[in-house]
Amino acid sequence: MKETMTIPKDTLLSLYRTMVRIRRCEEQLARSYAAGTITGACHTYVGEEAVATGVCAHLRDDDAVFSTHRGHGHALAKGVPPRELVAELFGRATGCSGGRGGSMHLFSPEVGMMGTSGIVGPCILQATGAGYSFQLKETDQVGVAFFGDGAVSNGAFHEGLNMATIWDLPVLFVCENNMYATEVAFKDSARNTDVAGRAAGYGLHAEAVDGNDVVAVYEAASAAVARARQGGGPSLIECRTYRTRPHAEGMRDGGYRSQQEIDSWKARDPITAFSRRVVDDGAVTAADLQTIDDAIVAEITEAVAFATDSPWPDPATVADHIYGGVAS
Amino acid sequence: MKETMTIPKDTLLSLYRTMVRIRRCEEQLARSYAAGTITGACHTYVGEEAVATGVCAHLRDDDAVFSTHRGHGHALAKGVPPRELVAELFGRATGCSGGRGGSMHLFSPEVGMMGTSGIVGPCILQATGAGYSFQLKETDQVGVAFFGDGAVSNGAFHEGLNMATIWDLPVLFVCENNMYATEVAFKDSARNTDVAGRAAGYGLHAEAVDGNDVVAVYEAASAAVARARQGGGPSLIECRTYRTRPHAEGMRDGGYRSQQEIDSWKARDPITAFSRRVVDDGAVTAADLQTIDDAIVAEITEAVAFATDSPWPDPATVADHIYGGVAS
Amino acid sequence: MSEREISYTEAAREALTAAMERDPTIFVLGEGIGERGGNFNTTLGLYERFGPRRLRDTPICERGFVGLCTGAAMTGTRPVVDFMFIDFILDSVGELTNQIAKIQYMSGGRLKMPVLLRGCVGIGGGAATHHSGSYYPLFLNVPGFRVVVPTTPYDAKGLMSTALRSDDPVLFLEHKSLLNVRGPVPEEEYQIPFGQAQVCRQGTTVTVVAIGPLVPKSLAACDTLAAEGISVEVIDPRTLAPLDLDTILTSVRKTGRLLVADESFGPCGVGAEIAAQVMAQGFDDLAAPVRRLNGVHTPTPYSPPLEAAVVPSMDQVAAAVRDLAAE
Amino acid sequence: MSEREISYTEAAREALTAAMERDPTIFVLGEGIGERGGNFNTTLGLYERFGPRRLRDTPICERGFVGLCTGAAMTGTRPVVDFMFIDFILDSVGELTNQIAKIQYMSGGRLKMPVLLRGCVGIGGGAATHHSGSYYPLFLNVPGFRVVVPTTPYDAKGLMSTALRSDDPVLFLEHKSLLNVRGPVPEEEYQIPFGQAQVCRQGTTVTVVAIGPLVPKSLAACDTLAAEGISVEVIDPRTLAPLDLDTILTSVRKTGRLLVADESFGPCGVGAEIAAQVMAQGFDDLAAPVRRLNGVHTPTPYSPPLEAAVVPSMDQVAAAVRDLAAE
Ligand SMILES: Cc1ncc(C[n+]2csc(CCOP(=O)(O)OP(=O)(O)O)c2C)c(N)n1
Ligand SMILES: Cc1ncc(C[n+]2csc(CCOP(=O)(O)OP(=O)(O)O)c2C)c(N)n1
Ligand SMILES: [Mg+2]
Ligand SMILES: [Mg+2]
Repeated sequence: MKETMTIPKDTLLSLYRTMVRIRRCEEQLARSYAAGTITGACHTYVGEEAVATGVCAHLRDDDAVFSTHRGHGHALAKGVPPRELVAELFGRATGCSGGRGGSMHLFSPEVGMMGTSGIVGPCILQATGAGYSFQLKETDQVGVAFFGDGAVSNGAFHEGLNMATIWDLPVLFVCENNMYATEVAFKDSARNTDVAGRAAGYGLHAEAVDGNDVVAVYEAASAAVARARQGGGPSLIECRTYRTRPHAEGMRDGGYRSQQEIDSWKARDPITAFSRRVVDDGAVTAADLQTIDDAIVAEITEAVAFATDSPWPDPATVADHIYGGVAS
Repeated sequence: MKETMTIPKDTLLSLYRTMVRIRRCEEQLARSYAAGTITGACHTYVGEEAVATGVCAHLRDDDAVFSTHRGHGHALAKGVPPRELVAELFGRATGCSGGRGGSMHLFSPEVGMMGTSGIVGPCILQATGAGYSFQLKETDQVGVAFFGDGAVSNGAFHEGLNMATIWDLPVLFVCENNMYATEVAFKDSARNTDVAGRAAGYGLHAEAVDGNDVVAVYEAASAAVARARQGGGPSLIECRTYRTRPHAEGMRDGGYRSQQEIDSWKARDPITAFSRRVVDDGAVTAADLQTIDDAIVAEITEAVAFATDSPWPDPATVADHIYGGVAS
Repeated sequence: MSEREISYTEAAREALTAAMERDPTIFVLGEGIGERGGNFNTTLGLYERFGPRRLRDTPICERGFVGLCTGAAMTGTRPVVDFMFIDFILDSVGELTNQIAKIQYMSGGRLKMPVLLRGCVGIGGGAATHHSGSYYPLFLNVPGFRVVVPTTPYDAKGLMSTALRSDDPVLFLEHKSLLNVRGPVPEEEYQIPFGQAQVCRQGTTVTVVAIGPLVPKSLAACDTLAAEGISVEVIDPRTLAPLDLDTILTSVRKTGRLLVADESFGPCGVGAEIAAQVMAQGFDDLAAPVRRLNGVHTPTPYSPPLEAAVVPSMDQVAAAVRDLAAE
Repeated sequence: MSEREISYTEAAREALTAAMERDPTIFVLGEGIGERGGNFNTTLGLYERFGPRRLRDTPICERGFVGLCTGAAMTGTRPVVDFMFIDFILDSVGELTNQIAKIQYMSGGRLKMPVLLRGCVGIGGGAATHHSGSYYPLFLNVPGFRVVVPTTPYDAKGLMSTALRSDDPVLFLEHKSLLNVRGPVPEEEYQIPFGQAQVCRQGTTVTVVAIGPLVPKSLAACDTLAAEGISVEVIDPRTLAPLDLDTILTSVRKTGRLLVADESFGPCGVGAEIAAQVMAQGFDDLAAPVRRLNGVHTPTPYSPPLEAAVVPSMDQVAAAVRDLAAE
């Protein structure tokens, strides 16, 4: 676990808040799924919170994030309020996608959450495209793709990294290497599982970090985002992490992986490790963290109430917005 | 240029014969194109003859070759008679694809020429699939893909190499790096143009050779094919070479590349270099080569006559063979 | 027919198992189809029996492994791609359209293309827009494919068995809502030929050609309609390519009225094709225009009330039949 | 209208040039569309004017750059993909169907998707099976696309101009045989709205809805047919999505007979959809069934006599019209 003393207290607390927000929200969604309140798939981010948190801490609302089936954490870290996420999974009109999307289609362009995708791969290309826009428009915005180890063996990885590199686009590729794609182990999908090493082969900046160490992610992302903003081109950060719940709610957890492996990663929980560390370092107090914990509990409780009380979308609107029409 | 003395005289003559056959046949096709006898596209292999020749020298009829838009050389090296190639480009019923294919769709499964493709990429995957068949059936056959530098930035390269590697398939990937895809330079399509180096990143055997040196190609392919036959898994050979004619007949040659560059590669002509070398080495005599030259001239003359005299396909057959039906 | 009842998925799996026993060149590719036995249990228990080479878990590279199957089929094996959700097929449309569909033709029949492509289609359960597609019109438009849409366990087994003997590429499309439906299925192997529709119920007033889940919905509407004096003939084409037009025309000769009920999209869809063919060959038999009932032409929304609004219901079938009977 | 005559390709390029002058967020991606000016001269001279960022030569990764365009369109630029041959679009069907077509909808209209996808379609010149496709039925079946098939230089310019102002994804499909056709084109910018068919010739006996190159072929058949006493009305829909059904229905009300002539495949094709819609809305106007004339449902062969055998000819149009008039 990296040193925390160089990071301002506010930032440390903010990192903590985001991680706890994701965790509590995910736990709630898992309960709601079990209760039948969520009808579609629900892939939680539990265990991986440090990644989205460490990266999105450097992003502005006008930076564009593109994500995956496992996108709740990215959405929350990018600034989607929990109530809009919960309402979306509850299928309500107040959800961030108006109930049209559910877990795998989260859209909040207002805060730069440009969508999660139920198909593996496209987010890599779309972030590259956002980078293309930003370079063409000569802004200092950044496109960011989050994706799993499963996407590494997909053609989109190859084509996206290559285009971002040759055109020096302001893009950050964040690979969440949690060692499995559904129940298929990454080591069975690739002979060489060193994602950062392979990415470097394209000619971009690439490094691997401990994805359960929010400070490590934060620092790597800091450099990468700054480089992108300054015209220094794309980077890839491989975050080695683990999901401690099943691939999706309702699925089995073991079988393809040992209980021992799961337990060993639970022991490296990113939130526990970080809170122990910042308190030990004397950067913050246990009371500071407790205040946040309490606020988040209240926030999630409110989010569920909000979602529960929200109206269903009107079936009469079901075919709206397929087309945008001609621009003026 | 590599030593030739370790290679039997018969083999040297056979390598020479294949290269000259390709060259003379291509020159003929270029003339026929200019004369309007060939209606579709025609991408010649002039300058790259050493690659197909050196690789296919190790292949049996039951090894499976998959190729590209620039596939005449592969077809001839794999054993398609020139008359069937010429007839195909002339659109005749006697062509290797019955006139249905033309230059970019050459099928001769009888000699293991499993098709050329007008679409960049698929041959890589199909050769991998042939490897899958051969492994499953526990034969010692090999699947071979020829493809250009242009295919390296395509997702098929990434997905195909990866699958062949993780499953240890008997496949040989031959990248013909001629530095351009149409008029786009490889260095503008990839920051890292070291194809062999990048391939090694997948975990397979990979090496780069002088693609204008038939002996170098021959030796690299010898090891790779033997490895594949023995269950040692896939290999990639990057052959650095150059096409000395335009991308396709009828297109401009310069503009995107300098005359000086073209001339410098013409000076390294694979046939001239090889014939000088084998004679210098004392492995064969100039008269041996002349005998072959004469035979090839006769062969190509006969091929054109055959094609010219061949019947057109019957339009009544135009919709035959779309379906094969249910196997018994 | 045996009285034993098993599920649609079990029935298809029985056919696959028998074929794999018989033919060592059959292998299955997909994500989680090995030890895990498939997201929908399509290969449950087969890994233990046939091992990793014949039940091969893949990386997430749909284009890649469809391309691999192309080359495999050309060299004497019979690949089965288990896409899980058929939506994942879309990254491989280039391989399908330009390679798989064309190679028998381009090689003048010297190469065969026995590739079976299977996956779960359709809307339901909040699967949302990336896991709810059907796509069969594409595979009808492109020459070279066989397209199979079984609706009963009996048909799932018999058509799967035929598909696994076919030398042509076959799309085997299993609607979500049918996977767990149970019905009588013989234990032994049998084949149902492609291109033979099933008349599921005889009637005289209106013909309904129903696709996939619209078959049970249409059948469910029949009794009410019968009570109203509307006698419905329900036809399940079972395969869309080849299409058994004769059975449809014979029915229309009797009823003079045809509804094509299909969850998938209307424009350039199956209903359009059937309507055009029936008009072309049975114009004088038609007492009213051929009508189409389709899912709403929109991406599939997630929220339950929105999802319900895009799928044709039994009530909508009944209403469409009533309207047609009254025309 | 100006008397100046330019080619179809030049006309489309004029619209593109004017739009790029006006709107700095437009950029073009493709292989050889930079300095080279495009395989079909679609971007000739533009690189010198707008530079490499706006005329971007790509690696051969169609899926990748279509995905890139998706993200670009979502973030405020207007990508144009120049596929050269539209066949190369197929590797990107996943990005098109699941992303480009759906994002406006999924975002409830908060994101726009102004992506223009252009390329050369159709059969001719021995291009053979990987360079001869049309594919528009796919993009009609999937909700979310605009599909444009101009036939004249005038329309190519006006429709390209509209396409470059559209917030929706547009397929702009240019038939090989039309690229060098010349015709009168005004110098100034103008837009032709999507969804407005053109009645190219008025007639009273038979209506022919012709797509792309079938428009000139149908027009060429008219005089002979007129001499035989058959008065043909020829309609060019110009855009297939949206489709101007009203113009077609109005014509059928007059003629009672409709032929849809289209080089692309019949099954689940444009003709099927038009036939089904015309039957549904104009059944009583029809004196005979709607007929379809399509290219042969086969991969495209290379050899000249085979190629000629799969493409609908002027004579076949005339014959089909004659048969229809006699029904
Ligand atoms: C193209 C495609 N193929 C298959 C799937 C089914 N699928 C959903 S998630 C998943 C595994 C993804 O693994 P990874 O990318 O490592 O992400 P993780 O779930 O581990 O976060 C698969 C195969 C899909 N969504 N898209
Ligand atoms: C998927 C696809 N995109 C574009 C093309 C058009 N095209 C034909 S050949 C070619 C260049 C291929 O370059 P390379 O792979 O290096 O082979 P070379 O021609 O140099 O032998 C291109 C872009 C194509 N055939 N397929
Ligand atoms: Mg993973
Ligand atoms: Mg090249």
